[in-house]
Amino acid sequence: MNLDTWLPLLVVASSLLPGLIIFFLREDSHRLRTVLNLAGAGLKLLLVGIMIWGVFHEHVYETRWTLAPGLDLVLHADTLSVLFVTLSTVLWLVTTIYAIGYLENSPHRSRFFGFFSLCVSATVGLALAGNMFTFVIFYELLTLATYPLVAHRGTPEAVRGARIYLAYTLGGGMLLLVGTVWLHVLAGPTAFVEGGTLSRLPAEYHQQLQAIFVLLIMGLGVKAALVPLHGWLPQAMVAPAPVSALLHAVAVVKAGAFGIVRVVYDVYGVNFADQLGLLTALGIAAGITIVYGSVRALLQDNLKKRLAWSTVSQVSYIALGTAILGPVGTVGGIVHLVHQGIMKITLFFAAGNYAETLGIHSVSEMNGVGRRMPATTLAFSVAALGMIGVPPIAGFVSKWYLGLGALEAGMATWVIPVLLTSSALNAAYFLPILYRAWFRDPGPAWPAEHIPAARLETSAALLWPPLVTATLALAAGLFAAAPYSPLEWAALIAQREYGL
Amino acid sequence: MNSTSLLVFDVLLLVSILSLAWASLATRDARNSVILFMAFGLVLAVAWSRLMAPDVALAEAAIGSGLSGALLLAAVYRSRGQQPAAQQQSTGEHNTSAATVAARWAVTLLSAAVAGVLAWALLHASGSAPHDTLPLAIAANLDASGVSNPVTAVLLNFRAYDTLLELAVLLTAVLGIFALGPAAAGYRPAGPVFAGLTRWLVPLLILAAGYLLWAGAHAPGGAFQAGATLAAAGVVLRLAGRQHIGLPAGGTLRVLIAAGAGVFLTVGLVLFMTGRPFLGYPTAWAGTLILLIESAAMLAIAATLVLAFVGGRPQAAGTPAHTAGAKPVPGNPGKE
Amino acid sequence: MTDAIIWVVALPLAGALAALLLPRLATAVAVGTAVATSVSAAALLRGVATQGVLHYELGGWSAGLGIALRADGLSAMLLMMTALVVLAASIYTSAYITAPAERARFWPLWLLLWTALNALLLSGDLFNLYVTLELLGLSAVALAAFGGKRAAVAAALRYLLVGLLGSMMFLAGVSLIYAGYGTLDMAQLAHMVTAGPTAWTALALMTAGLLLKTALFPLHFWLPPAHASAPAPVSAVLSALVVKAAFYLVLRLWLHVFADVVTPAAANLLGALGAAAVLWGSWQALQAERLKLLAAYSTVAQLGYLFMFFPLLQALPSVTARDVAAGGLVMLALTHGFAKAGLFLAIGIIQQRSGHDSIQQLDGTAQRLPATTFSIALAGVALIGLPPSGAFLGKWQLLAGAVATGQWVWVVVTAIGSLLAMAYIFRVIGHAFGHQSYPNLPVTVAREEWPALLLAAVAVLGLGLAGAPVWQLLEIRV
Amino acid sequence: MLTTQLLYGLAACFIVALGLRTALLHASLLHRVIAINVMGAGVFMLLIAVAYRGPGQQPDPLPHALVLTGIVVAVSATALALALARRLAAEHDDD
Repeated sequence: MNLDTWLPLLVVASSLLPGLIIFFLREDSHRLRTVLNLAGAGLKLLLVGIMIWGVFHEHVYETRWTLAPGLDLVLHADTLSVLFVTLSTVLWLVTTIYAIGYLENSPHRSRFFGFFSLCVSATVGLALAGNMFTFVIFYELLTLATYPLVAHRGTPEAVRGARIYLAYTLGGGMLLLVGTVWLHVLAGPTAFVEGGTLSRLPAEYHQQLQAIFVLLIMGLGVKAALVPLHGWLPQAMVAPAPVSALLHAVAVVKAGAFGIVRVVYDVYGVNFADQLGLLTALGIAAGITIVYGSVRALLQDNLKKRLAWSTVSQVSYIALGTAILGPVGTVGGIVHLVHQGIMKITLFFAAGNYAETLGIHSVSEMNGVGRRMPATTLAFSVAALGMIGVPPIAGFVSKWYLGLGALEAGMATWVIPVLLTSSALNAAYFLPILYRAWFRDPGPAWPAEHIPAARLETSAALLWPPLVTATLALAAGLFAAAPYSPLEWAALIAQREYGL
Repeated sequence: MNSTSLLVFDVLLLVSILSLAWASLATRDARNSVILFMAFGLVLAVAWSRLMAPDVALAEAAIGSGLSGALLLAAVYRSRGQQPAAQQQSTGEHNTSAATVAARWAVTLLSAAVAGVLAWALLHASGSAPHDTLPLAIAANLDASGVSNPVTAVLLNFRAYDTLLELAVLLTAVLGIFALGPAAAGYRPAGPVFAGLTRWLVPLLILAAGYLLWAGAHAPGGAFQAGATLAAAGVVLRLAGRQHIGLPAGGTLRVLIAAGAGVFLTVGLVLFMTGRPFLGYPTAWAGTLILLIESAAMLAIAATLVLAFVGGRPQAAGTPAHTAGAKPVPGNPGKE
Repeated sequence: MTDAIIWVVALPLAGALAALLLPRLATAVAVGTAVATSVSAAALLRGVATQGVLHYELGGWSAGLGIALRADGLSAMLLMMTALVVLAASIYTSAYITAPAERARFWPLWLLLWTALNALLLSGDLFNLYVTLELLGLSAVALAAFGGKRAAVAAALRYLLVGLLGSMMFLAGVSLIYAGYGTLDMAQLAHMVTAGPTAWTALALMTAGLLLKTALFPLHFWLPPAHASAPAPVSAVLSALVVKAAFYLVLRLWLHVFADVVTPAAANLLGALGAAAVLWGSWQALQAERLKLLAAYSTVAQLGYLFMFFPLLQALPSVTARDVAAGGLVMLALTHGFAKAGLFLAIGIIQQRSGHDSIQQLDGTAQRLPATTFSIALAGVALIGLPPSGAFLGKWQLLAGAVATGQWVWVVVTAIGSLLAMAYIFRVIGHAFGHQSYPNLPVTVAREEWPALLLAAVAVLGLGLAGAPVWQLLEIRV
Repeated sequence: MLTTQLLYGLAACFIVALGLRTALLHASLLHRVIAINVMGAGVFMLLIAVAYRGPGQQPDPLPHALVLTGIVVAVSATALALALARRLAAEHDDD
């Protein structure tokens, strides 16, 4: 049983199998379900550890399975995929613990955790995809796995939000499919190769390649919430907190951004893409989204909606990073993929805690929450400051590299202003929350205090996850230069992409 | 009969066939339409014998016009009993709104086009010399087929599989009719003249069926024609007021209607399991096997066609059939 | 292995007769026959895979004189699909129809339908195809009218008349072929047929007859009422198999027998009708009030996709490209067979539990039957053509073929069709999320829910992930 | 001889067209069933005409067998159609 061919499959299966078993579990077998979940998460973490070590030492892991002539399902572990797999695995473990706490006595839990595991398997599969065909398969699977999670609560708004989410993502999926088929007809099965493969095609195809690029980016842009295609994201806020955390920090949104990174670097090749003038177009779209998202976030009173709009803008940093030609810009974009994930999940955990413990849903109700729930609010503050770009938290590192990259690539004239305005806007919609939470006196009573203030401010399973991810965000910033840190790994990716 | 007088005969025959067909389809009254259709069938039988196809002529007369006509007439009388005659006449021919006129023209043009294309292809197809590969092959293998009548040889030996499936079609039809509901009510007992006629006619039909079955091996005839004749006897009995036409009830009836396909399949499988090709009779036994299959098929076909005329699951003997529209039958338990 | 070619037809016929003669044991006989026939179908598939095309001359007479049965890759795969679908539906029916009198009347017709399907898929003789088409039509009508509800009988009657008209036109075509070429065996015809008035007219007539039976748009009006009012297992078999058998004949005639007679214009016409069927069927499915009508219109649409392959197969330059596209076509047909059968069986469970199948009032029942709703969702995924279903591979080849031959209209139609399919499938699944009480165990009615779930699972996971052999099997041709 | 085969062939085409026209057009079920039977008769005439080899000669027996099978299939289909119609009419009265 040589590990090289089976490891990627095992990584995907380690969450798929528990998920399928959980589906058929009896509703009241809580202990077995928790054991299965945590065992799956733990096993996946172990396997990913082995994979990180292997890929670092130029070891090739690949599972190949022919579905049809010319169409192979390929799971291939390279530097970029390992980064995203690690992010998903760590955050899935944390979110599972959080979800177990969050859904303490609510119905349909077998169904929830079943689809929850399917969703992570799809994300990990998408990360490990070795060619565009496999990527499209897992991209659509992700949509199917997340739809029931968004509609989990069953309220009319939940079903409506889920339907909008579905319309956007399946429509995007169709565009991506047509683009991929067209690419497949032109250039044969397009595997992800560092440095891209399409530059070898003859010149008369360039026009078609541009059209294909537009199709692919629109298909991926739906999930990466680029401006015209972002409508579903605020609507999907009706989902329970762990789902919004998982969707917005790890699974769906990142899948889109990751797809854009793959298409630009490993399909077209960044130089060929620039030669076709695609990068500037992408950069403009990202820039608009960054500013527009931040502006809309300002106007939202509902906490989760504000965080959702903040995600719309933050994810486009990654697209911006890919649009900046040059290794430093790439490092900035890719490392933000991890940093944004860690910070945003902390914010959503905190928002979930506020809602679950004190029934707080909007910013105006957050006066003096810091005194009642100091730990959660501390985590919230660390993440919020990180999002603004305050050193030494992770957000600062990625924004720094993005700025540096823009300077180096001579695109500073418009990238730096975008970064600055967006940081200012971030501050504009995060700092008032912090001020309100720490320096305002709390109102007479909390809207709906479900969990009384005992030794811990809220149940353990709800409290620890945000604290863990907050320390991760801090560590990613402080120990950015340490080996195996997200920054070092992003540098390794950039180094291999540019063939330095 | 030199060729010109033959031609005149053909033209007359075809003109009468076409006019009968046209009349049958054009009349508004259902009863006339059925009667004209039966006449069309009979004249058609004359045409088949003119074209040297006696087997088909027999079948056309017995099944094509005889039994189909009986089924159609029974349907007409049954539905006439329920709906007033006027409503029964509202056929598409008569409301002259623009849409139906246009539709009628479109359909006429479409049918004319189909006829034209068919004729054009036929002209082209019969242009070359007629292809005789198959007739010669049949003639060559005739003596190995166990019968001397080539049509029966093709039906029961060379293309036996077709006939097996065709018996399955008959079985499906009768099972479908059974699944739809109980049988329709019977008819009033026959008056003296009709009763006298049946006393003569039924034994004659049974005798003729037996002869046709036997003759099928070497002359026009065979299981289908014999079965149809036997069915005609059954229909006459049914019309004479006998409720259950001597048909067994329950289990034995099931055996009877399954006999045709059953015997055929068993013979085929037995041969298949003893190493011969499926439905490949050994030449020595071919004649007897074909006769065995044909007699079972005759019984099944007769039972099926009569049950189709009865129109539903036969009631257990003795219980009066509940009236479904037709005139009620004074409960006379079948005397036969 | 070649014996299997006879058992596959003889067993269901023998089973039908046995079920007729032993009414009380009908269910046991039927399920037993179903298992036995499935085993022989599997043996046939393995035989074809190992020894290539299986050829059997019935009665020992040579193909021209007698009738030849032929099993190549395409027919063996469809036979296997038919066997699995009918086996699952038979197990389902053993719990769905419980009254002994009804059972005794149901099973013989059911097995006769199966005999017709298997005989049609194996027959190599044109007139024999006419007889199998009639047997198929009559048994399908008898089953569609089973239960005798007014709507079912009226729809079955129209289905019968349309079927008869179709068969008559098919027979006219067969007569022309015999007049022109003197033989009825398809293999011989394939070598003799040359482009000319006889061949064109015969093909046109036969195709017109078969299009009536496949219910391709504008000739589809009879299908929705017939499939929607029939009992659940019957509509499953009607939609998944009966309509597809007639399509198989069109495929056999156009690709193998009349290959060089077919003109691009004719293929494009079929493709255009297919495209219209996709759009019309999907749109009607979206408007459907009842689940069964939705499923029936979805059949009309899915058959449209299959017909859209014809212009591609005509225009694709290289043989390999054509084989890959033909593989996509077969994959789409197989997946639709399994998925649609699973969908109809699941709808049958809902209809039995709640007494109606209207989509608006679906909330309560959908949540109390989680396994059934999951089967509908899985079948829906396969009908839309989302990964990991076999239909995804099929649609991929359809799109690839269209792009390669520059016929962009099929790409646009497929995209719109898929989006409409997403709309009408997820309109139904949306009802599965609510606050109704949730049973402890997902599977409530085992003998009915497992067949539906397994059929849908085969369509999604089975054909989706293990679909590669379809292409290898398709290489084995007459 | 050729003229007879052709004569009957063309007559057959006309009968098929006649049957098709009425089958597509008529509202009453009975007329449509008769029309389909007439159309069938037309196709059978086509087959028998093809089989004809002259006034005295032995004709080709194969089409005769096919027509025989066709006639039996047609009558079983007619029987089922009329039974369905009867059940429909009966259903109509009960409800």
